[in-house]
Amino acid sequence: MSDFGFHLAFWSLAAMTLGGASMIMISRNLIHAVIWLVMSMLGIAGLYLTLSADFIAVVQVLIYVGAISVLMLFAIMLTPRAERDNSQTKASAPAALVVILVMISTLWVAVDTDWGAVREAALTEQARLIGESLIKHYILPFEIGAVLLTAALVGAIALARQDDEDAAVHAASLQAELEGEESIDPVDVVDPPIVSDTEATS
Amino acid sequence: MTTADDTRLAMQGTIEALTTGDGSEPVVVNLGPQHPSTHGVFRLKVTLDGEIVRDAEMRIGYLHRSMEKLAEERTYTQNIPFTDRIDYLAAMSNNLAYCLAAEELLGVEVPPRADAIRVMFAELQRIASHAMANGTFINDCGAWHTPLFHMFRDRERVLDMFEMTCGARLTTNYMRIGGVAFDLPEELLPTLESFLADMPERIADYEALLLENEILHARARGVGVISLEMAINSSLSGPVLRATGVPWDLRKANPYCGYEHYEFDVPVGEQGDCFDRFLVRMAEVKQSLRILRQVIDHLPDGPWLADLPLHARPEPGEAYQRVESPRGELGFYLVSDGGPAPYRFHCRPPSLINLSALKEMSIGGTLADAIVTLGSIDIVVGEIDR
Amino acid sequence: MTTQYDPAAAAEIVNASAPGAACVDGGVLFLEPGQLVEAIETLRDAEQSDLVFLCNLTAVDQERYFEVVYHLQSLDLNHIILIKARVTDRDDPSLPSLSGVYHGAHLQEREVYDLFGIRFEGHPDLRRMFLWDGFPGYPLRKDFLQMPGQIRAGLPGFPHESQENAWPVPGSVPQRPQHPNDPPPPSEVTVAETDGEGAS
Amino acid sequence: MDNVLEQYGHLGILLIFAAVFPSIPLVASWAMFKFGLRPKLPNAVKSDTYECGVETEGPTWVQFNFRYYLVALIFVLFDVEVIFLFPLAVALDSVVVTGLVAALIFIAVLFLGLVYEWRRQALEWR
Amino acid sequence: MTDFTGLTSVLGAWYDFRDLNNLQRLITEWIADWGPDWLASIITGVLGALGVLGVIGPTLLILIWVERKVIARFQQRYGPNRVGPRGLLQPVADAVKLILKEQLAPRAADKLIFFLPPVLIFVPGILIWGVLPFGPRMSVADLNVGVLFLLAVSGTAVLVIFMAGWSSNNKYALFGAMRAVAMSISYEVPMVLALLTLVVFSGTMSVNGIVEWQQQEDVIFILLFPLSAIAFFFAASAELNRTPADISEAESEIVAGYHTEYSGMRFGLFYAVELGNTLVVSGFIATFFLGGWWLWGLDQWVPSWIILLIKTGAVYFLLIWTRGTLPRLRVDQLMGFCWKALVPATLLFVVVAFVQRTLLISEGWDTTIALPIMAVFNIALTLGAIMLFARVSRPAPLRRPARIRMAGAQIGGLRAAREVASRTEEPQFQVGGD
Amino acid sequence: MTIGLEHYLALGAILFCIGFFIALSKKNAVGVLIGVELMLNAVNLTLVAFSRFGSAEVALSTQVFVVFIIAVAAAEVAVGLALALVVYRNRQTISVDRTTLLKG
Repeated sequence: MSDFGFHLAFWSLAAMTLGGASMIMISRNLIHAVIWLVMSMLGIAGLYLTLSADFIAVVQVLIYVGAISVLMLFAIMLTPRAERDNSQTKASAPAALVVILVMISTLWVAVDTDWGAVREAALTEQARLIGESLIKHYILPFEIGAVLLTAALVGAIALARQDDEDAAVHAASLQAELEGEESIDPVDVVDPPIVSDTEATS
Repeated sequence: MTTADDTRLAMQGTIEALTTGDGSEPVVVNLGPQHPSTHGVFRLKVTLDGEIVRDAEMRIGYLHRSMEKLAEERTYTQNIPFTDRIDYLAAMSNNLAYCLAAEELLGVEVPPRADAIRVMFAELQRIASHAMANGTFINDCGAWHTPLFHMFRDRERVLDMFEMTCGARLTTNYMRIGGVAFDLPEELLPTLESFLADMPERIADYEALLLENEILHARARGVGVISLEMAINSSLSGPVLRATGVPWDLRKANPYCGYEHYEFDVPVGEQGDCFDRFLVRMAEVKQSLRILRQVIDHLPDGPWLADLPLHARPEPGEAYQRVESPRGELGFYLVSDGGPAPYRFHCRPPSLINLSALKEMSIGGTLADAIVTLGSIDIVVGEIDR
Repeated sequence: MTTQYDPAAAAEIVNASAPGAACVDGGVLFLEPGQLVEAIETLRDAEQSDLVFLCNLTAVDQERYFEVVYHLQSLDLNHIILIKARVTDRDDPSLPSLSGVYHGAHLQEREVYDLFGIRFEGHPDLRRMFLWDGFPGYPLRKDFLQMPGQIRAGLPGFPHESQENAWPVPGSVPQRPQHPNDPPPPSEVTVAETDGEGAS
Repeated sequence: MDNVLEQYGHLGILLIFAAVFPSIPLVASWAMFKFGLRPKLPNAVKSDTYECGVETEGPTWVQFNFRYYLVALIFVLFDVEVIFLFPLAVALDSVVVTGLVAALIFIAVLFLGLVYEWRRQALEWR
Repeated sequence: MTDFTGLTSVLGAWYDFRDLNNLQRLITEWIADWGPDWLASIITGVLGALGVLGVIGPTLLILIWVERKVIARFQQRYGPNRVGPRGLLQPVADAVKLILKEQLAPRAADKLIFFLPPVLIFVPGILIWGVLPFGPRMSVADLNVGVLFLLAVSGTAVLVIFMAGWSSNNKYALFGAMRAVAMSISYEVPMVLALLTLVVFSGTMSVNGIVEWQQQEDVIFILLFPLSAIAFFFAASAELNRTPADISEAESEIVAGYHTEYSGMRFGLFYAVELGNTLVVSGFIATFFLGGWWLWGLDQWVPSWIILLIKTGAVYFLLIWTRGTLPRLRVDQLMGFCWKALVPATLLFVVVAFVQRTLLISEGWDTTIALPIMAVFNIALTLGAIMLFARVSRPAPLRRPARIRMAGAQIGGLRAAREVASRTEEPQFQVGGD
Repeated sequence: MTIGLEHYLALGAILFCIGFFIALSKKNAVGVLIGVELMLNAVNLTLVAFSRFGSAEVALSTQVFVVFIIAVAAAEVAVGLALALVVYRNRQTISVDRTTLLKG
């Protein structure tokens, strides 16, 4: 590929990535935010390609665009409507300050440091090399990865899937809390400040 | 809004979410009036929790034409075309039921040939109607119209015979008080013969295509179940009632038009689910063919219409006559005050009353199950609304 | 062949449990509206009547009163009986609902309410069925054209032809001009709110 | 000249064509509108949300059922585990028996997760 | 794209239509003589893209006709026969009609997202054509990671469907989108696993490499891994939203699913992309499991792309056939079938593939003997798995047979029903059950 | 000018900072997770850049590392979203500034 094509690809992909990321900052709607995230991820996948890392690029699309974004969308669809805005907290101004400081310092490091030799040839057959490497050098992390993922799955399901009895007990306690303000069992009270608010106004 | 109100509302929301199960908000979805699976302008309003139906409510009246009121202004004979339009998929049965009621009021004796012709057309109508019902039922299960079109072939042949006889295919207006309007045309009997000869093969085709179809089993077995007691209590009738195992068929229980002379069986199901309703209809088509064969073999000669003045005035009184229409017990309740028009004209619509248990059948199933259940009841909106 | 169940025998069964609830007049069993539900429940559960199947439920406007007509059927014994109940109050007709006895009465009673305006007390969901909420009057009554909806016989005019004879549309009923000589509309009409979803 | 990059460059060109191709009929449709051949007469009823001919009841973007999320959850983790297996499968020639054992252990762990979900009824839709 | 050593019988002349690469090479060489090399590369890419679109465009139009005609034949009617000879111009007429139709956008829609999906949905559909080999080295891009690329790109379509359904702000559309997404992601797992067996066995992720492996070993993968083929076929038809798995646009339940609110040409694009995806998936099934452009040496004489198209057509016909015959499954049944039947079964076959491949490598068996044995073993295993599934996973209502009895002379209600039920006569119908 | 390592590193740095800002400033837990994902991707991008331009020894191990990061990120999202859902269920909000689970 010529330099021209490479430049075109790099700058347009960089614009896509950063544009998507910045739109996440501004968009108020969480679903829009996820879609911008997808755009950003696609840009990053393209950047991986310009770095000749085709296996990573394809995995990026497969995992982030095909799976994680869907998971996020479903999680959003699962929350009630009121919770779907993507507004910012009051702490955004100081956060911005911190972030700008971090950005300046990292950019300075990135640009100013001499990173040493620049290789001309990229790896070929990366998938095969990664596979070999996984078995020859990283076999323990490889198996631990499987265990980690299964553990994450088990944990996530256990967390997300409340048992029906739990739900019933919880609902009953909340009902009691809502109806009989006098007879609140302190054990059931999850958050004392809010309940005292309720009492104060009722 | 204060934080406290906020919290209170939030807590209310949590309680609802926790008690409804998985914490999803119920969605109200309208199926109909303009919907591919409601067979007309019928509206089913379902409340869904995910895919599960939590509540189902039907809204009808989009096709209400106030026939019962209109009929009070027309003479007994003029009312026959109305009955075509009540259940436009079983016009013959409706004609028949109305004429039977009017004949009871007027005390008319129907000639035997007319009785045989009436039985013939009522059974042909049953075949046509069941073909339509089963075809659309499979469509509701999600088939891409193929069984429907195949069954339409048979319905088409029946309608051709109607056209041959009375000039109309759908709204036949063929029965008269005291008999039928015309005698059978010459070409009808050969056509009917060839129809009877072809049908067993066709039915074997359908059975091969549908009866052992795993997907159809998975979709219709154990779906829309109604118990025997509930079915009787809900006044269900026709194949919907018989699918629960109740051997109740008015052709046997209260024979009219000489049904007692014909040999046939009443198929009954076991489990009262959608698949049993489908099977009962399939079996009934076979029995109808049996009856038709006997009708042709013993077709009496003679007049086909009793001698009756056109504007007959019955004595004051009332009559309730019912027939086993393809959809169930179709009754006509006529009250006369001695005038030329009925004082009160009421139709007992099997489609409407079979819907009594729709809510019970569909709650707890999925949205797709509700559609299949509705399809298995075999409604005709013209009859529901009248 | 379905036989007619002897009304006298039915009256006997009913009167045994609820004295005075039933009488036979001209070969028809009449039931006292006040004890209708108990009487029919008795007939349903009694061994010799076994009227488990409600064939038909409708009403007839007999000018001076309404007659609600029940056709009850026994499936096992294969007999049918005609039962009537009279509602004399034309302004606010009401009758106990059978929906607790027969689930199948549910829709038929709604239909009668819709077209005759007979209220069935105890019906869980008594709303209009074919006509929309707020429809003026009850069409199957004989005096429907004299009812306050000002609906006239004959075909309606098209909207651009004449406003005189147009059909009432949902939501428009309270705003319709009232003739000074007309009686005030019945309470259902004025109170009922249209649900804004067309005919339902 | 990098062969991999050239291949993806071709795909990039195809991507551009893929975006242009469906736009052609849309542009044609727009042109038809400009020439006055295609109607565009929106009114309140037409631009209503379709709900079988009646007005919609209640909001659409409601809180959804939980099942969908569980399915996505299981899918994500399966998908991720599979990306480990693909390179391994390609490299099986050079890491023969060790690779086989590693893969079997990996699949066994994966299968255990599936069994757990099965037992927890996470695979039931109802 | 300059390596031609894989070709066994190259005439090398541009008129050798068995390999259209010759033509393209001629052009690029000619350009390389005078122009910069990036121009040649771009021209190659453009030619490839035009080639793919040249296949897709007309084929889509013909396919609409074919599908309608074939379905019509299943249903014993004529199908389109008015416009043009034998109705062949019907799709064109449809397209013209759709272009001239008013395009409505619901007021309540999320406008930003609503207008994108009809165009975006095409992108993955066309992009995966890029890795489909029409002949040896005859694809737009022969990627090392072709199989993963296919999975990744087709996975993105899910997102577009979600965008379409969500932005419509319509209940049917949202239901359709949620169903479509849930189903696609579920069926992606058996799809990935089915392809993993092939990758394990052939040792390459390149799509062309898989075909070449089949050519080299003289075997097609449907014989070696029949269950993977079945799983892939079913998963593909689920991802394509075709009956028996078209729950996301089940017209009897949720009207038209996620594209309920799209009208005019926007709807037309959804419709077209569905057909296009069906075609490309048929192509991939033919490539992965039926040997692609290779047919026991016939590809030496017949242009390889014609062989591929014929195989694709056969698979496509199979897809139309299932669509025309079968009713639709329910959401929970489809999901259950995926996770409880297809995923464990394909996982089992991944293990089998790993073991057999390792045996082949480490023991150095002669493949001409070992492969048939393995094929027989795998076919037996597949049949066993299917029978086990049929026996074990039947839901409770299906275990009892559905019986229709004849009441005979019996009439009545409860009592009569019990008498009929207690009779032991032969029922009229008895279907299903164990 | 050729595009080299610095370009990618700068891009990664900017992306990381945007992600960082989103993670710090968003109210919604899902929004925060999006920010975290962006940060992880920025790191991945940097690693892949090093793999392309760095010495041959690190080239492969960085890519393996990226694969592991993607896997762990997926696990993180799964568990994180599940946590957010549980918090929502129990607290009726997933806005991070109103969720004070650990407070008294």
